[in-house]
Amino acid sequence: MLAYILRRLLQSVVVMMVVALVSFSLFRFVGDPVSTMLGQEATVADREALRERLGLNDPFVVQFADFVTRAVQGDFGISYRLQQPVTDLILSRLPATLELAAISGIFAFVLGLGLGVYTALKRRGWLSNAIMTASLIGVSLPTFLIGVLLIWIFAVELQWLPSFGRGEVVDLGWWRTGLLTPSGRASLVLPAVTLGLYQMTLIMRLVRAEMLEVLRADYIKFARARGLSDRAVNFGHALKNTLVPVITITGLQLGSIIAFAIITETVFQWPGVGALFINSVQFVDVPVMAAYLVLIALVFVVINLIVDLLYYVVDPRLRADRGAAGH
Amino acid sequence: MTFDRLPKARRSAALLGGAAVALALGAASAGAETIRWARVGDALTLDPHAQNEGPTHALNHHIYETLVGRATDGTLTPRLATEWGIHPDDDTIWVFELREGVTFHDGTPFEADDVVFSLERAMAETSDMKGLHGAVESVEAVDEHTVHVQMEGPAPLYVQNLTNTFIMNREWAEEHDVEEPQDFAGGEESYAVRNANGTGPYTVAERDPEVRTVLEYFGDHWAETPEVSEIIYTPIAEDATRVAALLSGEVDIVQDVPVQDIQRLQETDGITVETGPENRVIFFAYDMGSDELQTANVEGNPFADPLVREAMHLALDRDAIRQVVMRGQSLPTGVTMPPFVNGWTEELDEYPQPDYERAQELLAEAGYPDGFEVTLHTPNDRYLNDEAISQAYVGMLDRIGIDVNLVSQTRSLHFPLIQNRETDFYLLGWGVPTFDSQYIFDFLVHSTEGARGGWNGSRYSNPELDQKIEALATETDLEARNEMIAEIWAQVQEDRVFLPVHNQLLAYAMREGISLPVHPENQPSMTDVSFED
Amino acid sequence: MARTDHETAAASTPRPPGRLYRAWDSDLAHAFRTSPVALVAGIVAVVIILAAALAPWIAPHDPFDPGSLVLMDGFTPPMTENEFTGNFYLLGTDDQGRDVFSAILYGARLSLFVGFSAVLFAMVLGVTLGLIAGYRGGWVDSLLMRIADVQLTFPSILIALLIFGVARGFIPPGYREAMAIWVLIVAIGLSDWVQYARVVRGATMVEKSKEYVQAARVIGAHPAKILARHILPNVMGPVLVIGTIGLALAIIAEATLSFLGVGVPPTQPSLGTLIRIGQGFLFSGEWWILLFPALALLALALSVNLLGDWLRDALNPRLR
Amino acid sequence: MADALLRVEGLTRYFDVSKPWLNRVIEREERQFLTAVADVSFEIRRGETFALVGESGSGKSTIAKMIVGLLKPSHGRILFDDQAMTGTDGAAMRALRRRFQMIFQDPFASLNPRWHVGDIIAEPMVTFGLARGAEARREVARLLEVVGLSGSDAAKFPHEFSGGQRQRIAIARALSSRPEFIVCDEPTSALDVSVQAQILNLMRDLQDEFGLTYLFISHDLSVVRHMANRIGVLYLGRLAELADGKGLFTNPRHPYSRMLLDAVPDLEMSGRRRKPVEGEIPNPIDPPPGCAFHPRCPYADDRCRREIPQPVRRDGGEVACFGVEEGRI
Amino acid sequence: MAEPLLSVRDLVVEFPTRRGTLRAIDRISFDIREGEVLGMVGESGAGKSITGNAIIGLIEPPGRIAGGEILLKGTRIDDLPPEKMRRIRGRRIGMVFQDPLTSLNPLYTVAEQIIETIRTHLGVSEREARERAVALLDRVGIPAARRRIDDYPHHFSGGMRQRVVIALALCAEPELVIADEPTTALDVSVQAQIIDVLKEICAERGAAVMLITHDMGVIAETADRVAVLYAGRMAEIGPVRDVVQDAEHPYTRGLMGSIPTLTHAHDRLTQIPGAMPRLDNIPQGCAFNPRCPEAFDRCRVERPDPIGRGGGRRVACWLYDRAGVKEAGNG
Repeated sequence: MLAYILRRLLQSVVVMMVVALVSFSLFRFVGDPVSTMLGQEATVADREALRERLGLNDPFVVQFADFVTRAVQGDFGISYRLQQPVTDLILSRLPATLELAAISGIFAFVLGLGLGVYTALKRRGWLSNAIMTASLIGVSLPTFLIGVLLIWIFAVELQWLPSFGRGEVVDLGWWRTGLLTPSGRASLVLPAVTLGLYQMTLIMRLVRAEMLEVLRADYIKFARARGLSDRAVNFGHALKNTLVPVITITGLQLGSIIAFAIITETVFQWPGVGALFINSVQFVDVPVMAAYLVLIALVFVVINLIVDLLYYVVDPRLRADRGAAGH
Repeated sequence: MTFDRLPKARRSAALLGGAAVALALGAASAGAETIRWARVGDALTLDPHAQNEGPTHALNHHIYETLVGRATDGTLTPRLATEWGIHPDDDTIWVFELREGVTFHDGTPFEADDVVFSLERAMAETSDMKGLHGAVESVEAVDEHTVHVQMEGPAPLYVQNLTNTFIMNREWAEEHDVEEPQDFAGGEESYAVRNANGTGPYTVAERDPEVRTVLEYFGDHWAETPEVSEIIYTPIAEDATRVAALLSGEVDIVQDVPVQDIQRLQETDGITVETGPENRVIFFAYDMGSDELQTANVEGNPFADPLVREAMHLALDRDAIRQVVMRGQSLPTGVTMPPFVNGWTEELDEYPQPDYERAQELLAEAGYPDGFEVTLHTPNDRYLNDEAISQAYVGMLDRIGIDVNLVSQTRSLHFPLIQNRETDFYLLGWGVPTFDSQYIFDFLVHSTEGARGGWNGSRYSNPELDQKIEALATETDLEARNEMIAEIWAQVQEDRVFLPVHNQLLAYAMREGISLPVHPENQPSMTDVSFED
Repeated sequence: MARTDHETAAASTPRPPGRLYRAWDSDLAHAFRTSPVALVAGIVAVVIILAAALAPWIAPHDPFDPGSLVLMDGFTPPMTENEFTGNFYLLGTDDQGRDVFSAILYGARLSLFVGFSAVLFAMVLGVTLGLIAGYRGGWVDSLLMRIADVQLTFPSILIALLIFGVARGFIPPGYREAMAIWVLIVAIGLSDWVQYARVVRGATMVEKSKEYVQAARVIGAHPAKILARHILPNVMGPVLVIGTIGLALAIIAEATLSFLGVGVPPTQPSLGTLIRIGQGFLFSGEWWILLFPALALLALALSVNLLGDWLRDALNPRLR
Repeated sequence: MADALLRVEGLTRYFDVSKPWLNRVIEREERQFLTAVADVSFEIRRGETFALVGESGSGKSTIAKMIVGLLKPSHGRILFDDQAMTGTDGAAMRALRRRFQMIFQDPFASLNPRWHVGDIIAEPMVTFGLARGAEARREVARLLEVVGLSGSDAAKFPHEFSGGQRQRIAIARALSSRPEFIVCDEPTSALDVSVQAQILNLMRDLQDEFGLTYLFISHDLSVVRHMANRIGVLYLGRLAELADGKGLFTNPRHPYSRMLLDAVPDLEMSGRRRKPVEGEIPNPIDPPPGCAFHPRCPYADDRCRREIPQPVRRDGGEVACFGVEEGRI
Repeated sequence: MAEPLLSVRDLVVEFPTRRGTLRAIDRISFDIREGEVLGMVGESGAGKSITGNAIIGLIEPPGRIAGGEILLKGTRIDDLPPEKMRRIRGRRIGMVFQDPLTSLNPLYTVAEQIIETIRTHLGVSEREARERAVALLDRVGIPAARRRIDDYPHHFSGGMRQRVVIALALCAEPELVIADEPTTALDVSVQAQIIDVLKEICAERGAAVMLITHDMGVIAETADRVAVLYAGRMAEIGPVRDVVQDAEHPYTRGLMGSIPTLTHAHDRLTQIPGAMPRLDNIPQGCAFNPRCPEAFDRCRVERPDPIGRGGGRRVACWLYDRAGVKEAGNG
């Protein structure tokens, strides 16, 4: 177990280094930060001087080494655009993204699980088919369009929900939450649905497919043959076994929720790290972009680790500690 | 069923229950109004000298003040300076008489020393404003309310450069270690980025960059009390979302209204739109100086041929662009200069009607009967409908046989192409903060050398003209100077250095009952907001 | 048709059924014929794909030819004559005076081209690497799968964005426009190969241990031949399913990238670009500029998704 | 011996089943090896059927795979017609490969479902360049008839055939390179008894017709009894007993052989009361010390628990048992 | 004679497919008496397992019972509502499946699975259910049952798992156990152990066993009576000794002859030509007629129903029809 975690951690470090390297080397191509940092009156000499100050003229290796050295200390430098320490910026934006991701993740998981189980158990029902077809609409339109359409319907026409922002927020230490105010919760609805719709569809389909497989397993048949109630068979046995593979995929989905938040946050002006990233891309705010990518990688790595551990908890077959060998 | 979507305005929530309610209560609310103001982007920093950029200045104008201001008609207005002028004895010195009885938000009185400090700070190496103060040699406080600015030579228009140079408090800056604008290489955040101590009409109550900024009226401000007592400023990047926020009543004023939505918004009950020209001209430019183009499929440089340039002018249907692409929200022009600018004349502003046949003849005459191929670079997120304008022109050029590849990209990729001379043909918009033609000549017309010609992507080089441009800087005889400007423009127009398209119209949409005039530099002040019954 | 009689006559004499007939009579084809959802989705997909493929012949205008556009035709509502030019357009025109109907056909053509190519690219890459990883095992497998892990760390949209950035750096300025569409294909394809590789790797590991592969190894067949001739045909089922759904995803991904400001040139709009442009007219009254392309994309993606879905179930013997 | 077609000498194969390196370091575990085959020697004479019997984990399939080259031995040699098969490569190996073939257990998995039957059967002959084109098609048709199918079946796909027919196709494929030696890995264990009889009869007929030599691997003693001239009994990777067909069934020497015979259900209903078999096969990763069978052996003594018995010649066969060696059994 | 424990009358099971409806079971009738072991043999596809599944009401849809009836102690159970049928499954009819590796839910301990089953049917306390489970595991031969009961299935070897499965099938004390190929997946040396355990424990508790297998040897050793199925139809049923040693149906005879034996080596095995027909291609008349060495015209036209042969034997073959054209065999 310990070895397992250690191995995953080692792997994670390698992954993080690769991600850092890849993302860092890519920034040279997204544009010239200097030209956007200076006003239009700036001269060639001004630009050159700024370039020099920023160390952009240093050899790549030096820049990268510098970046990594500071990054491991949690220092990603100063945002070119907003002139604040990137770490602070990201930390202040992270709660918004995490809350959005968490809520839409929960939305996607709960609904996906419920509908997936339903459509698996009632495979031939018309309602199942309707759900299956309708859910595909969520993956057949680009997220940004879904977001805009939701705004149009629920904010402009019906005026039920806010069209942008987080509503009123409450500071809990450094964590700024919108979950504690009615407007904060209302503001969360549309973005969370937009973001979660795609994942919900994936999870629902996955749950359905896995559940159908599991329902055909011998142990399910045997459970029925023992006269266990449908409830016990479907939910006690089938669902639990379905969850094992679903956990892995769902975990990965959570990671991509955070990444896909880029689009949702842009559409809903949600003050999270995704919107920060997109603004940074436009401005070639390299420190923020680098930090964001490393953060995303970190989130993925952490989620992967948690998923692996969950796997361990759920599936006794992986707990080799009690060893089949002895018997 | 309507959900309470307005709690953001905590301090005056009652007033915001609905515009109708507020209006019904009438003028009783004057002086205690909250305005929820949205535009596409946020101010990047509160440090007034760190970024020379429109939205940043626009917000800072509410917090800090400049010596002179710019009225919505483009004229200079007194702010912290009540009077200014060139020293009667020395035409290299500018004299500023300062307003008395002004205090900073922390209560410190405003003095000449603060001006000296602020101008010096704006000239610092890490300042983004230093380009506007390149001709300043030194600044001196003559007495508590008089400042002398010593120029390197005669600088008749220097005061025009001051409309965005904000005045800070020396003690406050020293106390917080922000005597100079932040150096990015430093690795530490500067205190001035998120904190401010100005003399402006509003103080910063809350600042969450790119999310929300709350400004409250500064009771000790010297000027008349504005009707708006609180500003909630929210950037909303997405066009559709921003318009939606206004339609759903979540904001009161929306800047940067997409042109296609203007008409519809005007027709919407409860919403008004105010439009006005921006001090910015949109034009195409081409590399007419190089021997070879980088992207053309023909040898030599077709743009170097005046006949080709003329043909291209004749192919541009500005009225159609105005009509369709800009939905009427532009002023087509024949000169690369907004009407506010000193040097603008109606004659220059005239533009030819498109004549595709003639254009084709000209091309054939120039030796390109079958046209040629070239790449046009356009930004897609900088000016109103920038991409669509370029696209429309691509279609028009196609009609005379010039086959254009359109490359549309974000501003951070587009502008370096011009600065680094990596594009043959591009779209650019040029704002003129000094409201004088010299600013245009310096950056766009003068050959690239030293501080001049930085944006001369046309590679236009006319030594004679260069000399005249340089002379403009020191010519104090305004009449003679204006004559020179006219001469330069005549040459520029004759050589067709640019292919001007139009001046943008700005549009501010707001809920009915509010009025806010359009500011030519797109820097509206909420002190100008008035509420009607 | 006149041939019917002849065919009936031929069918009455016993002869080995032809390939076509066998395909028609196969369980898969039957399942397809009897599933209303699959049938409708199939017809819709075929109609759109055909219409897109034949766009140059059936579209009334060429929206990719900027010279043929009349700016004054802009914003003509559907089924109405333009107030200035008097031109008539079935689905109206957009802000450039482009015929929306033609633009949809051409846009769908481009989207499908990008989608198909990206899927093909991802498929070839993923299947090849998956086959090698699954067959060779050992360190080759570990290496490839770790690369896949790292790649999974980055969500596809980010990868595509980054590839775009790189391409911009590497491709000389004069060629960038011409290459844009290929860059897009590579970007979408590269962000997508992992799932093919994983599926194929798993299936290959299963097939590899099957006895027909061992039989080929016993006679000393070359591994490349075993992979290509024996294993590949047997792992293609799930690959095709992923490919089908991948096609829908690629088309959507292209639209999303276009929203983020990278994508095909605006003078040659894909379906996604049309939507991105049309989105700006949601509140301006020109609803047709958004509605029709969005409906076209929805119909295309939905039908392809439904087909993929159906194929997944139909190919799963355990769900029969 | 001159007439030995295949000789196996000291054949050993282990698999590395260790945990990953880091786990071993932290949990302080040794590397673990699973010894699937340990020091097995036998020879197969030209024209005979040699059978290997054993339960799961006995190593019989591993031996088969090593002989046909699907696995490399860890130690030991395999000589085919006196040519070493390990370490031989290129043309010589190719020539050798043509001479042996394999028939697999699962007729559903051993035929590529995407190939026409004709292509499946032709593959070995095409690979070895024995025939191609029309000639190959004729040969395929002939082979199909040889195994009792029709020449026109070549155009069909495997799924159109029943299990028994598929096994016939597999046999036709095995014959297509005109081999001398065929390894049959449980060829009938997936078939129904009536079909099994057909296949076993067919294999016998083919053996007579083509002078084939079989290595016949099975867990079913009655099938082995029916087919084999000589039999090797495997237990946990080692040869327990090597005997001729009759001898093993009339007079089994090794206690494990006896036990296996006892476990076969009595179809004759002779009323013989079988001795209940004790215990299960130990985990091959962690086999018992000494004779691997000792925990289940009623005759085991201290020596059996300590030492590994080596094969000893008895009655023309070999037995690896101290009990037999010492005359206790 | 006392009422049989289980009585299957003219059972028909059909599977609709697009090419028509397949009759997997075609008018099968048999009884199981209390406490007896009925063997059911046949080759794959003969319908053995479907019969077992039909009895406990677990035919996979779209398959369905299309005719006949199943009576448990005189009460029809084939048309019971699902909930009532559920109460019979496990409680009155237990079931053992072929593969012990997949029959147990890998995510639950053995204890959890047994206790769940006991408590579902027997309304006893958790503690008592656990005690019963331990006792049962002990009885089926799990060493150190009290300790091992909290292990997960993967901690057990194949043979041990099958013992657990048997314990599960028996834990609610059913009157009938249907064992579907219980030893096929096991090693030879373990097979006998499992059969012994199953037989003994059922005998102890007076439970009848329906033993489904393709292995005639197992039947010969274990069953009291044996039913031979062919292509979904009953070919022959009778006391095991009679059927094994003196088969009457030509198919049974061929089947017995094709089994190699330990005692003497034949040069060739008797073989039945051809293969069992697919369900969509069952010949007219007797399903066996194309392969039957003794088939005559009637066999190709008319389907024989089982004919009583005395001594509890019934054979579905026209050879034994007294009214038939040809008097043959030993009738």
